[in-house]
Amino acid sequence: MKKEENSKGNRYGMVIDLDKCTGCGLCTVACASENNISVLYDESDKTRNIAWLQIYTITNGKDFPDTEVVYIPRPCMQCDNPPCVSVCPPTATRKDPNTGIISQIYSRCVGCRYCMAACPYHARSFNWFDPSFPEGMDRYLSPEVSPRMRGVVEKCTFCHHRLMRARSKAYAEGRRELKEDEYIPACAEACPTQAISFGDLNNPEHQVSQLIKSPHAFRLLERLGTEPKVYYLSAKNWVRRMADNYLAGELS
Amino acid sequence: MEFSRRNFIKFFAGGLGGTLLTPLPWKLIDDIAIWTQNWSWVPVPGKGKFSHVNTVCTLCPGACGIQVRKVGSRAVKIEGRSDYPVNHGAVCPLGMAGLQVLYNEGIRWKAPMKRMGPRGSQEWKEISWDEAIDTLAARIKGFRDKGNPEKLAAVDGNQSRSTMALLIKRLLNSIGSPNYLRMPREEDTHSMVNFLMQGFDSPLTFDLENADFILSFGCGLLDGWGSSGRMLNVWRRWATNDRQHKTHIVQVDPRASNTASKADLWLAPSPGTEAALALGMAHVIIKEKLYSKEFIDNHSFGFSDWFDEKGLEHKGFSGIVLGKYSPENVENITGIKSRVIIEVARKFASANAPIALAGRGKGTFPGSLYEFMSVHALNALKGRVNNKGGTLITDDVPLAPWADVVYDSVANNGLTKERIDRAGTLRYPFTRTLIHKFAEVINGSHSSPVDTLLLCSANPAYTMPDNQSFIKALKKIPFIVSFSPFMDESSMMADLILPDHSHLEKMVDIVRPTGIQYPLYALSRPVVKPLYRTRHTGDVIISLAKRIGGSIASSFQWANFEEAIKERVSGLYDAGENKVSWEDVKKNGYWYTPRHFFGKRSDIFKTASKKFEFFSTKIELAIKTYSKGLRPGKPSGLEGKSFDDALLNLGISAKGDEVYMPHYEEIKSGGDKNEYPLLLLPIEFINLATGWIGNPPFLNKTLFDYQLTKDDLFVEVNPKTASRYGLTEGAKAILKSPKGELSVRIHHFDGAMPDVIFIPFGLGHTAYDRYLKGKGVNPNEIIDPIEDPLSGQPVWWNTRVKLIKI
Amino acid sequence: MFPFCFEWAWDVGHIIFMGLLYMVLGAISLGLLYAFVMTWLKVTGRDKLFERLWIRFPITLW
Amino acid sequence: MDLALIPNGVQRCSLKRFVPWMVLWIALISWGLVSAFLCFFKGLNQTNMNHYFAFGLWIVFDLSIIALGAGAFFTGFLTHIIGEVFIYPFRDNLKAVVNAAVVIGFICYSSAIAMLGVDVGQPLRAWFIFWHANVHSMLTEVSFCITAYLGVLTIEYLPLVFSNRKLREIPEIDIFGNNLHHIIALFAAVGTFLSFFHQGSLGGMFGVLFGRPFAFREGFLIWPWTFFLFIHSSIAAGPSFTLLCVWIAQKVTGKELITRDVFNLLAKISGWLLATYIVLKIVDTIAWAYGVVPRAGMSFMDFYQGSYGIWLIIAEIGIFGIIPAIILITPKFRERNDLLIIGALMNVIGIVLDRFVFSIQTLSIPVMPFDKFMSYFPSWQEWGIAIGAIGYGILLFSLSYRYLPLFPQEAEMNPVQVLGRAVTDSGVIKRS
Repeated sequence: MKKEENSKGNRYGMVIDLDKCTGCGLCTVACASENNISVLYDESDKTRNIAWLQIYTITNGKDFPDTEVVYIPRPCMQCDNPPCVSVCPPTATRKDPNTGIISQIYSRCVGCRYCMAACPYHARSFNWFDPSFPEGMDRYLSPEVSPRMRGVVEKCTFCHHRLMRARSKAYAEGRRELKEDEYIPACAEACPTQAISFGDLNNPEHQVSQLIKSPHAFRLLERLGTEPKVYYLSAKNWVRRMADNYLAGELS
Repeated sequence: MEFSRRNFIKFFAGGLGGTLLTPLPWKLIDDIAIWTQNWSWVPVPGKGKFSHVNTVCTLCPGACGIQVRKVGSRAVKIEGRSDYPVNHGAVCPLGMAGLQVLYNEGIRWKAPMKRMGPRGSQEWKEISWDEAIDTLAARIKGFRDKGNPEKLAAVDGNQSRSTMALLIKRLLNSIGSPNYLRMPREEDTHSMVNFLMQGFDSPLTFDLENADFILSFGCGLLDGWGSSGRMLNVWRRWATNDRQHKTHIVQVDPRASNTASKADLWLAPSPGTEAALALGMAHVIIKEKLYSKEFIDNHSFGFSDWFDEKGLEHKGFSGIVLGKYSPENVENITGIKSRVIIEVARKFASANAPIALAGRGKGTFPGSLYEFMSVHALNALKGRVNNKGGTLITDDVPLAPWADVVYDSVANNGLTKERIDRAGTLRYPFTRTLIHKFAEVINGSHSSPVDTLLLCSANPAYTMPDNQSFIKALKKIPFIVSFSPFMDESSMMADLILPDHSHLEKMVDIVRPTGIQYPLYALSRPVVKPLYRTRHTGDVIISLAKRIGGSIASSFQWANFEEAIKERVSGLYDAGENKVSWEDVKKNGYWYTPRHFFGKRSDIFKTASKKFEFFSTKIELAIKTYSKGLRPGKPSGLEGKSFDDALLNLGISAKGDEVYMPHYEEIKSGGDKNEYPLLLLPIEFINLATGWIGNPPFLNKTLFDYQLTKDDLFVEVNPKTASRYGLTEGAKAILKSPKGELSVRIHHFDGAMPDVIFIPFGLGHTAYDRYLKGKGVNPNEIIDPIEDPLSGQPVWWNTRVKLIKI
Repeated sequence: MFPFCFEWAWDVGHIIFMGLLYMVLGAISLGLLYAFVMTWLKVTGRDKLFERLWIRFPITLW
Repeated sequence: MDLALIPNGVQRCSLKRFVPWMVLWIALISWGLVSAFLCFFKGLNQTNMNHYFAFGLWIVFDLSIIALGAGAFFTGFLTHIIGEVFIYPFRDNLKAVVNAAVVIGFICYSSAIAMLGVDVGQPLRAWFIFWHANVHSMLTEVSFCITAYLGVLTIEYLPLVFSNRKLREIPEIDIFGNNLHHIIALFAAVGTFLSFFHQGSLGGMFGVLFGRPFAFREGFLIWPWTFFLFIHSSIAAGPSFTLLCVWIAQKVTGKELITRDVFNLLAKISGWLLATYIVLKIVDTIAWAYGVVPRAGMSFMDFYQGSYGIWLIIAEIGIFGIIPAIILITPKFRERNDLLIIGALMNVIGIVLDRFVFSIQTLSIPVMPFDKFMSYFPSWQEWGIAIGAIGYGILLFSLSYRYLPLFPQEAEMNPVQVLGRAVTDSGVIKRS
């Protein structure tokens, strides 16, 4: 597997502090309303609904009253070595070499779902149904994000339209470089406890670059070599162990 | 040419080959592909100019500042407003999904409606606003002219201090009906504690931002308690403070809720024993002399034993606590190890700015009075009253009062009559409103004492504990008018619908949002033009008053609701340091003064003793008056005439002076312990709307599939308890209480207390659209509320149930 | 698929993959063309030319 | 009625018997068509597939029939290339089944492509796979190869169709058929090339999924080992499947269609390929269990949970791998009719299991430690498409058998008595 680290340009990444995450679900709601995500009558069907940012619950498995609950918000990991990109037959998903963001072209996707089979994070959702918005709710749709049609795969884009918005603003002001807080995805912006930080991992001055150096930083399924750009933080050892598979007796 | 088979084949092959050489098939294939990229049934968002509108979210009394992004005339996204003093950018999931409340055509009433078929048949006829208001005015005039203005009642869910609530109350007053009912909230209990111990008739507020030790007795700080946007923001501040100043959080909760999991320490006492736990900690603080001597000596009453004017000896709070609530005793009651009680009490006492908070879940429902008093006693012991990082007694917002109500003789006469729910009478001296009692009286009477019921911003047929008895009462009431913008359970039972605007279409205010510790006036403004033929309820009430005429019309002189608000706001100009105009308030969306403190401690308490009262003289007076009133020949069943009878009626099991002081009352519950061995404890989630607003679809997205699967609601059960009943993960079961039964699924949750069933509020709607209707079950249907001692409010968290495997 | 599609790149992957693909498609087309031409020769009675072009696979290939 | 269409020198059942037989299979096809219509019209929510099971019954079915259809290219390869050049007995013996193998191959590939057409979410722009081809994707390679190979199979099938008695009356068609048949070796060679690659790419499709440790394999250059194992297993199963089909045709028609030594030869080829495959497969499994698995932090048993237990690997390699290999390579066993058929059948089942494991079990195993195990059962619409494909296969094979000279040996082995005289003019395959 060849590694495609983009050393030059930007490498946008996210750090989610699980010790701060309260599982309130605001990131999911912010994401859904920012990105025109459709809703099913039965949203309890997590295997069929559209969720760019899904929250998982983990517990330490201890009996009452020593139980601890931790929430893991899971956007697209925007892997540096994405398992999904090389498998896509019609080149509908690509990694932007200048930002590291994995894009998805809905109008080109043929719906073969091979990328979903490739992604171990379940970060991709397939439109099993025609996009549905309850009656009258198409009135809140944002023109910045095109609604998806039935039969295509969609996923978190790190709110790519916000990058576009920030860039055009910067260009209009004659700047080439974006400031750290100019481009933030909706989830990071909405997080009320500021558990989600976002920035350029290639820029040592950005907060995310410093946060990932923490001994508490980890990524999901690091062993598979997907090189996610979404990092997590937790001071709890059991949480860090829960992020990847370990053989019995193996120390984390 | 001869038409032979050979020629036919030639023709066919040639035709095929020829067509393939033309661009036609290729163009067609391409066009079809382009068609799949532009299906007409996939909505295309309209374009337009981007703009932002700052306003206040009024979906709950929390009043978070929000910024609405607009494209053209459409609102497309709600975000938190970072320059707003309440929430500093944080909002709750419901607030952020507010556009789904606004734009959901399936849940909104679009015009005034008149019921056509029998009740519940949902046959409606659209009528004009004039006809609607005339109908209501004529109805009210009808019974009012006969001298029975009290036949009008209103159930109001607007924040109690808001202009809307004032206006509705004013309408009832001017007509002459005492029957203004409010949906009960936890704030009511906090108000009572403030009134009984400190002499103030407003909710306790907490300076959480500056506290460094939070001892929360069940408040779902992260589960939507108080103003949830503010709480999330405060939590961030607590968590990001550096190590030394990090706020320590102890959560008392029978379940590993979000708050409990994130807290530094989680204590899980048996449900309903929180008061004992608080008093156990008080025991440690008193015994080890960790309390604030300055406060106790100078500003408190009833701490030590004392003699009254008659020379009778009274036992003080300290004596009772030291006698009855040793950590060992409390361990027996609560199940919390005495070692832990001592440790937490010491930590609480040694913190710089500790606060003890009483509450339950989101605070949507009232709590137990003595329990809240016991918890507040901890604050008093540490002198955490009216100081930075403590509980605060705050100024009122200096709004200008309206001109006095004009009463005619009918109104004067009507207002002397007793309230239907008996709130504020000798039996319920401190309670403002008792909506469950209201239902009880109607259900128990021959014909309904109420002729016309107004429902404003409330959905009691769904949200009330034991909602079935309220529905029964609704069925008995001859005429129901709903002002709800939504097709909720209650308005489905109405006879006349006068739909209000949705929250982003109208101007309303919230005065001192829930839990905010400084005087803040929040004013929302319309973000979009009203989508349908709805009308602001404030305007409707003013028109209605004018239509009824007479003295009532003279009490409502404003042209519209905005003028009514404006008149109140004019008071802000002269007050405080920041003088503001109406336009300023409208533009900012708020007015506030960051002044926190009401005054010097020596003269703030408005109790009889002018001190903080561990021994509440108000309770003493009330109970004594009540017991004197229990004379023979009075209502049957109250024969016995002694003080003990009074206590029995009030549901108080304590004896002697303890009755007037914070103490632990074992909460009784309906249902036999042997038949119903388990306890039902309803829970609330921040991402599941539990109030009168239905849960929007985006929030359904955030529910886990172990909370709701298809239409089945899961109850959380400790795996050990579940396996005792042979119930595996996901198994279906019947949850039965003396009131009824619900069909649920079982979720094994290690963090759930054994022998307690945790069931979420917020689902099981029988109205709204199909994104909500029929999903899950409503715990209110099987809650068997008993009355809280003294306050008489329904205890909704102590129903006995059993699980039946199916 | 074609160099004018914008995801096309002149890299090893494209050259090998597309090269093999076009070779295969070419072989199939040539085969079909041969069959068509021979049929046409025979049907139109150009038997002489037909005999001369008559080849036998795969012996002639080796 | 249709006597004019039936090949010379062979006996076919009456139309009265043939029509009900057809109706049965048309009914199955109709079920498939209704399902396909629903899937096109309402979308793939008609299936029970979901985000976890992005691939379902159809992909298992596709992989299986493509593997089993390998009999076509491999028989063609052995007959027309190896047989012509190296091992002449192959040519002489396998000619008896090469037609049938081509028809079976055509059926398998055409139904596979039709099913894929339903399986993709946007069939109307499925051609984007070709137009915007991503050359790094194994699925692109598969798409190109199976489409091109279906073309080749059509070309190989055409001479047979043109051998129909009625069609041969048209000289152009007869000549064209002859000409195509003359260069059949070219197409056999191209088909072999295409087949090798796409059988391999189907394996590669799963072997490259480094996010899915169950399927991931290290490899040789860009090809993971599953690439080669899939080729190997498909050519091991193909001849067995051809053998089975012919045997079933014999049972249904009640006639001997090919000689016993052809069966023997197919079984022998299949057996030896299976035996070598199983050895490699065991080596591969061990290498995976000690290489990929621990590196992913998982243990062997993590991959065998829920309904997809350890029995699967025992069944796949042990019961339906080693046992048929032994049966088919042992002359004593394969000479017995019952064992021959059992061996071939078990071989086929083993390969189907392998394809099932790679497509479904791969997806069912949660990779994130906090994810949960899911299982999947297809909806009636999914079954409809799959069963409709079976119906289509049987129907097309029946029609080919009835109206085309499918088995060159049939006329010889089953002389037709007309007015007491044996018709020996076979006229079956004049093209040689």
